[in-house]
Amino acid sequence: MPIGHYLVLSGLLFAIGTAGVFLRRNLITLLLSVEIMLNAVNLAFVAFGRVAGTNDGQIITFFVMTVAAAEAAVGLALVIGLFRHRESLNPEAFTSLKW
Amino acid sequence: MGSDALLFYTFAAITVIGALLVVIQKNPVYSVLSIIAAFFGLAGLYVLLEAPFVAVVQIIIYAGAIMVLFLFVVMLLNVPREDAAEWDRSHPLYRPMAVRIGAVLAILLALELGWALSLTTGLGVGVAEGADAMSSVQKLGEVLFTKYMFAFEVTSILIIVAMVGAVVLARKREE
Amino acid sequence: MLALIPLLPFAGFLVNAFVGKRLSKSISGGLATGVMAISFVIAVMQVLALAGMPPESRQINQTLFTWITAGDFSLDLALRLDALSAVMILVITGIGSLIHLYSTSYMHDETDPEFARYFSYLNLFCFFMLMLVLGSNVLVMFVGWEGVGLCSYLLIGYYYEKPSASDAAKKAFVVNRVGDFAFILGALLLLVTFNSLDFYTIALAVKAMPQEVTFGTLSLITLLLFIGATGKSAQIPLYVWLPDAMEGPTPVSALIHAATMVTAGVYMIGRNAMLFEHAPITLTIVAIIGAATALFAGTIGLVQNDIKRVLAYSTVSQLGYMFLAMGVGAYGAGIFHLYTHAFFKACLFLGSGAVIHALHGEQDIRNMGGLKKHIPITYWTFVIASVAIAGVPFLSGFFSKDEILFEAFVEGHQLLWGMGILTSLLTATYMFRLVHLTFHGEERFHGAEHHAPAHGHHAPAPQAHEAPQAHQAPHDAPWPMATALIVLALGSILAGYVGVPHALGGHNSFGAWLTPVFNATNCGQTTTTGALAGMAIEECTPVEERDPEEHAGTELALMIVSSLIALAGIGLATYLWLKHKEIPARLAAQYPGVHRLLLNKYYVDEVYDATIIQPIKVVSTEGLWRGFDVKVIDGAVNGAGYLVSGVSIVLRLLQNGSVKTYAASMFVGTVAILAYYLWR
Amino acid sequence: MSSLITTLTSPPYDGYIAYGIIVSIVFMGLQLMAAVMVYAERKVAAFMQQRYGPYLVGPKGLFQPIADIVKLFFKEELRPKAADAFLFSLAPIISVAAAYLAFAPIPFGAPTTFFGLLDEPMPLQVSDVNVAVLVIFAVASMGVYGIVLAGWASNSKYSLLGGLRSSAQMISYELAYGMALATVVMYANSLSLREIVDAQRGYFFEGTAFGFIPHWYIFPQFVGFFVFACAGVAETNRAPFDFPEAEQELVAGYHTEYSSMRFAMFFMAEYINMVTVSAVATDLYLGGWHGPFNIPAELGGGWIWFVIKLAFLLFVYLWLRWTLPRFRYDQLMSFGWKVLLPLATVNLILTAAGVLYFGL
Repeated sequence: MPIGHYLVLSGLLFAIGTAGVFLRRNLITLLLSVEIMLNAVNLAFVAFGRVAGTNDGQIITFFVMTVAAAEAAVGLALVIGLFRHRESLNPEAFTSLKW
Repeated sequence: MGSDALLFYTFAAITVIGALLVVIQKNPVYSVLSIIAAFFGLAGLYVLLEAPFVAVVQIIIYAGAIMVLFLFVVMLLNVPREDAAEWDRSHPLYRPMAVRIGAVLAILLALELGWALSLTTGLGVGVAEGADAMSSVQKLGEVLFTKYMFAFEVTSILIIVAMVGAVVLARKREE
Repeated sequence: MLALIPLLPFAGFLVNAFVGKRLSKSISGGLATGVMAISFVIAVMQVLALAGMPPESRQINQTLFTWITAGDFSLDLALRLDALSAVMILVITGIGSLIHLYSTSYMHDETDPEFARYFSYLNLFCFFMLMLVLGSNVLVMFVGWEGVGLCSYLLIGYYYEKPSASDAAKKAFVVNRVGDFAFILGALLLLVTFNSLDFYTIALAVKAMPQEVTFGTLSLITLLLFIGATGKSAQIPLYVWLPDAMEGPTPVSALIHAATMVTAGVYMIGRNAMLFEHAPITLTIVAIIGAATALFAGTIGLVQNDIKRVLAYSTVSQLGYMFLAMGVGAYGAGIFHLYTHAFFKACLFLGSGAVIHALHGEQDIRNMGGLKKHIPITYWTFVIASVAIAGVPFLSGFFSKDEILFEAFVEGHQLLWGMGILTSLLTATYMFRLVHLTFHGEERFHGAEHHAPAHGHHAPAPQAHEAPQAHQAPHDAPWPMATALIVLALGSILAGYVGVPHALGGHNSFGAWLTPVFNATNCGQTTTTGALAGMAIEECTPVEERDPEEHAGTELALMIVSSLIALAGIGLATYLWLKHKEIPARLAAQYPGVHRLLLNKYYVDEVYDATIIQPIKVVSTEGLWRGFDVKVIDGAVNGAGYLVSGVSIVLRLLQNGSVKTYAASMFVGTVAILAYYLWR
Repeated sequence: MSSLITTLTSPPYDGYIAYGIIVSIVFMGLQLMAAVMVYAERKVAAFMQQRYGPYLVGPKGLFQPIADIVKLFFKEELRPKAADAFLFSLAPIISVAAAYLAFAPIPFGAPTTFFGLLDEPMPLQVSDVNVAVLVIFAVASMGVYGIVLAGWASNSKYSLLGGLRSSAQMISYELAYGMALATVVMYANSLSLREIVDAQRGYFFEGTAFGFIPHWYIFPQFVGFFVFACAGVAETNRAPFDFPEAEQELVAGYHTEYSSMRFAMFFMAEYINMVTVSAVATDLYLGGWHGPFNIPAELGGGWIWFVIKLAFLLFVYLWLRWTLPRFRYDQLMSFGWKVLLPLATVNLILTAAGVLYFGL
């Protein structure tokens, strides 16, 4: 399988994630889109690693996953906190810079 | 085309469709499910890339833990389907504009990526060619605990911080 | 060990400054005095150790830590004890502890916090003074130099709720600032010239140079340093602060403005003797300024009526003496006089303090007299000190003064010698005028308390126990003051015998002790290291002394002359102010102009005010403040403010709190960067 | 072609028939197991409560399960109006699929020739994955989605609460579960269940007086076994951790709204999960098909040992259920986070140290 395919796929996923960040108005979906972007990057890493014949790509993937886990935990906690304040998950509802 | 290519396209299709559904779905629960599907696709791709460990970990961590957390939150808040936009028109950068900008940028990015790929050489190199895969769990472990020791430890600190932060943030303020 | 000497007083300062409020008087005072006494003991031990060494290498060095490291230049915070600083630390710690002791009873009517504050200042002063004399390079000395200035400011303004005191403090500070500015310029010039600030390194470097006949770098450096000295040591033109400094408590005047701080300038010149030696022009200036100051201050002292001011002017004039000595290259003699002067002048001040104490704050000698039988101890010590300062033979003042005069004469400055003689006449006269008006004649001090409020704060007595003691006879000094007085009196008798001149069969051991320092022939460890090591070795040969016997005859003759002059002065004083008191008044009436001129100290303050202060005021008010400050600086500041707020009106739109907008901007950046790498 | 693919698609031996046989054995076996467990559970419960239990249908009510299945078949499919149709029907499928899938990499017997039917012995295992332990773990973690989605999709507060509880509970106990697995993996220095089992052949203290003690990991790893057991029970939502379906509190928890076959699926899933966990425990700690003495191939071979141990563990399951009361929810959480997890971690560290420094 040529690596180009994997790269294109990865770019595609990344674009989809970005689009999600811009188009969706739901904090949780935003977070999901971010996860998609992360995974796109992971795919690229692993593919490159495979081509290079090293396993650094996979290692980096683990780190990305860890970060993703931390990000999800904190992000969701934030979402819960925000939801308590305004009964909404629309990011536009949280434009006030202080309350 | 070989079964390998077949598998690749199958998994790629699953992944892409899943990702698209995530963005398209209005209902967060469905979004979560679709992203899980996408992750399974990715896991398949990792297997194709001879990274079975990554594949399984992808399932365990992403699909098994992180997404359960998402689902949990979705249910806890019982988020409704995305409500129609109430746009803040008082602001010059109000959302439709933002969306347009975003769309334009997305297109730009896509073009640039395409261009970059077109410039790149050696895209035809098969992933399986060249060196054989270094993906035995033992090797991964060795590298992880020798070469990437520091990063690994830092990661653990990061996790701790994240846990504490999550607990603090989600705690009910008693006022 | 060496470091302990300054650090002990510092410790005392810390304690008194921070927990002093809660300490009782006996504790805080005892502590302050105790640390001084201990550091005196240590100092003695160190000096003995020093004396044990061979004269060529009499040095004790201690590097505390590396202070500055900039490029290849590095500066240690190092202490060095050598013959010269040995004399100084003995004077400072010894007389310092005596004065601490004296203060414990003199300041006893202060409230506890004030008392602690006083002693913390005093200790801090001692610390800085010791740093000044022990510092092995110019910068450490400068630290001490500034520190003592600060302490003197604090102590002059000790009775800060009194306007005159705080004004005097400010005056002292500002005037000193002028001198210090020159001093630091000189220090920097030293640095750029010799790329070092260590005294010995500089001295040896200079020694290798030829003498500077025309006005060159060395002359400039020395001149700047000397200006600094005039500020610190109250020489023309910067002497004006010292008389006003008498607003401070009397022990302070004794310690700072007589014994130690004001002699810093003299010490500094002695420390850089080699430097000045190679700048004859500056030396001449120093000599002339010194002589002029001596004479000038003496004449003023003749007519002053405030007991402390008389002493202050006498101090100025004695300092003039020392500078004269330095100027004619008789460094040993200068330091010798510094050393003896410390004793008798401190004794005089403390005596005056005792008098003021006895009279519950009276300072005007016109309201004194006849105190002899009331306060015998004070009287006798005071007289001894006066005799000593007058230069009557075989007291300390005699030896040092005569050495100076002799040196001046032998070095060929007959004119300066004449001025010196005249000054010593004046000295004898005004000192005994003081003695007579204060202690002899009829008692004019009844109802002293009516005058008390005018000087209410000089001594705490009036507020404290005026009512009970209003009309009872003045009481003599309590034991701590008495002790200090007696010790100092003995000192002013005996201190001179360490330097008995050859003419009197002695062999000026004091001078011998100091000469190696001034010739920089003693090469301590510091000089044997570094770039100058080689030079150090070949410089280590002692230079030949002037044959002591050569001028013995001249010296003897001069001695007789000056002794006669001194006695004449005393006689004159006795004649004028004890026998025929109407004569001075008649004289004053006869030459009212002269009298007023003297009484108003030659209107120097007024002249300065008119020529310097007012112009500066005008310039700074109109030009700098209304002009530059308001328009340019404030304008710039406000302009910046306006600019920022203006810009942020636009930028605010970007920070709209909408996460997506931020994401969009981030995304723009990504696209831009990618595009750049593609188009590149 | 990559290694895992080979193991998953083309069997490690020739003869697809045999492979099919194995797969069907496992599939049918699991279903049978479920049925048997239903019966057994009732009987055990009755026994413990001094009752008869089912005794009408067939001898000693042996056919009771069949009756149940028939009943479930012919019941009406109910679905709440407000329920989310798609997910409502998807949830049980996920559950049961995960349950079946989890058994795939589990070996349950030494390679056998089926009494000489095959010319070469074939392993009693659907697929020998070299990261089997992780696969099981992953699939097990998938099982939760069935429950959670069922709870959410049926749009009823009881179901939702059940779903939430199960998701929280599973996340909490997966950690301890994984830790216990990791410990054994470290101990056996392999991720393949088959290798782990083979590592448990033989005896401790060979040739000494204690030579009879079989080389099972439960002996050095009893702490790990305890943790694994607790976590396993919690993962399968069995008493005393049966919160998702706490009758007294939530009617029937996540499957309150389910009926007929969909309910049957959940039911089956639950029992199959029990079987799976027990099988894994057997392989990891009880030496799989290695017993105190060897059973000759003529009598069927080692898998009999396996079945015996499995049966014992399943009995323990029932025993627990009918003996212990249910925890309180906060007790559940604090037990999981404050007891099991630290215990598992310490055990892991100690074992690591032992393996590293004493070469256990």
